[in-house]
Amino acid sequence: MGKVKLKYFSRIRETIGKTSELVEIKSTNIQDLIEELQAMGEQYSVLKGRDFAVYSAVDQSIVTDVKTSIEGAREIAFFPPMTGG
Amino acid sequence: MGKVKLKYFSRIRETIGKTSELVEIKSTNIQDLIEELQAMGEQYSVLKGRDFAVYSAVDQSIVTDVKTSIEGAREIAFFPPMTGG
Amino acid sequence: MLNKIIVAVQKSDFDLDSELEALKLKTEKAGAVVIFVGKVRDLEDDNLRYLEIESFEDLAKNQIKEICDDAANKWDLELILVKHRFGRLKINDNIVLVITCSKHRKNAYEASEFIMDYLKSNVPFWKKEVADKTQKWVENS
Amino acid sequence: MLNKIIVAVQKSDFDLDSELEALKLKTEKAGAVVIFVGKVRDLEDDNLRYLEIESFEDLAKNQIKEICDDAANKWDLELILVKHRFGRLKINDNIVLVITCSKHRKNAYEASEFIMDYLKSNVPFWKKEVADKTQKWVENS
Repeated sequence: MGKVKLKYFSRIRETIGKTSELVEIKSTNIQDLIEELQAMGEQYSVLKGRDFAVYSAVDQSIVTDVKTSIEGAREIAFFPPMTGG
Repeated sequence: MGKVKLKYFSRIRETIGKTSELVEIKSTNIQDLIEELQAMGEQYSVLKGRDFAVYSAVDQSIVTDVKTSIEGAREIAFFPPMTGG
Repeated sequence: MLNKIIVAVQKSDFDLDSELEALKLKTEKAGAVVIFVGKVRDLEDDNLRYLEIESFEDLAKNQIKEICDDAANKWDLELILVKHRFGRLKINDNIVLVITCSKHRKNAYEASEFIMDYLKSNVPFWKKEVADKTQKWVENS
Repeated sequence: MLNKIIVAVQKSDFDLDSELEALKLKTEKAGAVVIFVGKVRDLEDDNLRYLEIESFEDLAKNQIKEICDDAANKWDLELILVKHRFGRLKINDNIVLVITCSKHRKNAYEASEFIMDYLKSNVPFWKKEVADKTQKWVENS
């Protein structure tokens, strides 16, 4: 896969402690990526979505199916349910 | 009955040619009053509501039943359908 | 219960920002503000020169107050404001302003529509469109 | 077809009167303007110190544009404007402005509600309420 920019927002940003980071990944879909990131530390378990739903956006496109391919993606964002308006 | 102030609005005002007038009347309800006013001139036939619905307000209270009593009324207004907003 | 109902029937224009600032001071616990502005529009097939709005002022004010009371009973609102103009107005001039403010936006939307529906046919205003080729009293469709 | 969609995701406040004046120039044949203003409200059981709104700016802007396109396809509208703020806001500060303008007011009302419903849960903004005793991320109910 190669290097991907990961972005974190809201509660996920707070738990992971970063707004973004550049990471070398092997996974080809969101679900596998979340598993892969667990090796980077305890705090990444927030991405498993046990306390609240975790959404992701691949290259600025919101993804609802965690099996969606991320091959070739340059930016992947993770965030909790949106609360605009 | 005695003297009553009649008020006219919109198309009715234009047809009758006055905004208001003080008239000595005998009728005790709206329907009879409209008949009674016919003696005052051709233009009062507009109140019969043949071309459009005619509404009235007795002492600033809109009346839907033409049989409503007007005894003791001081002001009676006639107007076409309202078009506010 | 709601005790903030503001009603006016006036010749002068209204100012949205100052109305909004004023209502905010009375509605600190409400987050939703729905504002309806009715404005003079040009005609489809003629050029409007002006719109003349005639009103039975006192009765109009009372009728509007009644509908605001009804709305206040039907929906949980923090504030209702209705200002309706009369006189000669040009294209794009404001005609009517309805502001409803509530905790939950659904209430503000519904009350606003309810008030506007009522205003159209139950409050004594009459509009005459004076255009280049025609001149006619507006009829409710 | 509607070609007047204005979208902004911004820190700065907006000004209702100037937005209204600007839109009027583009909507001479439309008489109905529905404006929704979402503002920061105080808490029921605590004193809000401020609301912090975080945003994923570019994505938020694109998501809002998409919903505006949807609304433009569903309803006959003359203009849609959506401005959403982010950053630190105090009680009564404006958060979001949605303006819909149409010939028939029903369209403007329905489109406004539709856009607001969508904004609440499909656009990447997150709100944190920082109050005297508590501090928490807002959750959709």
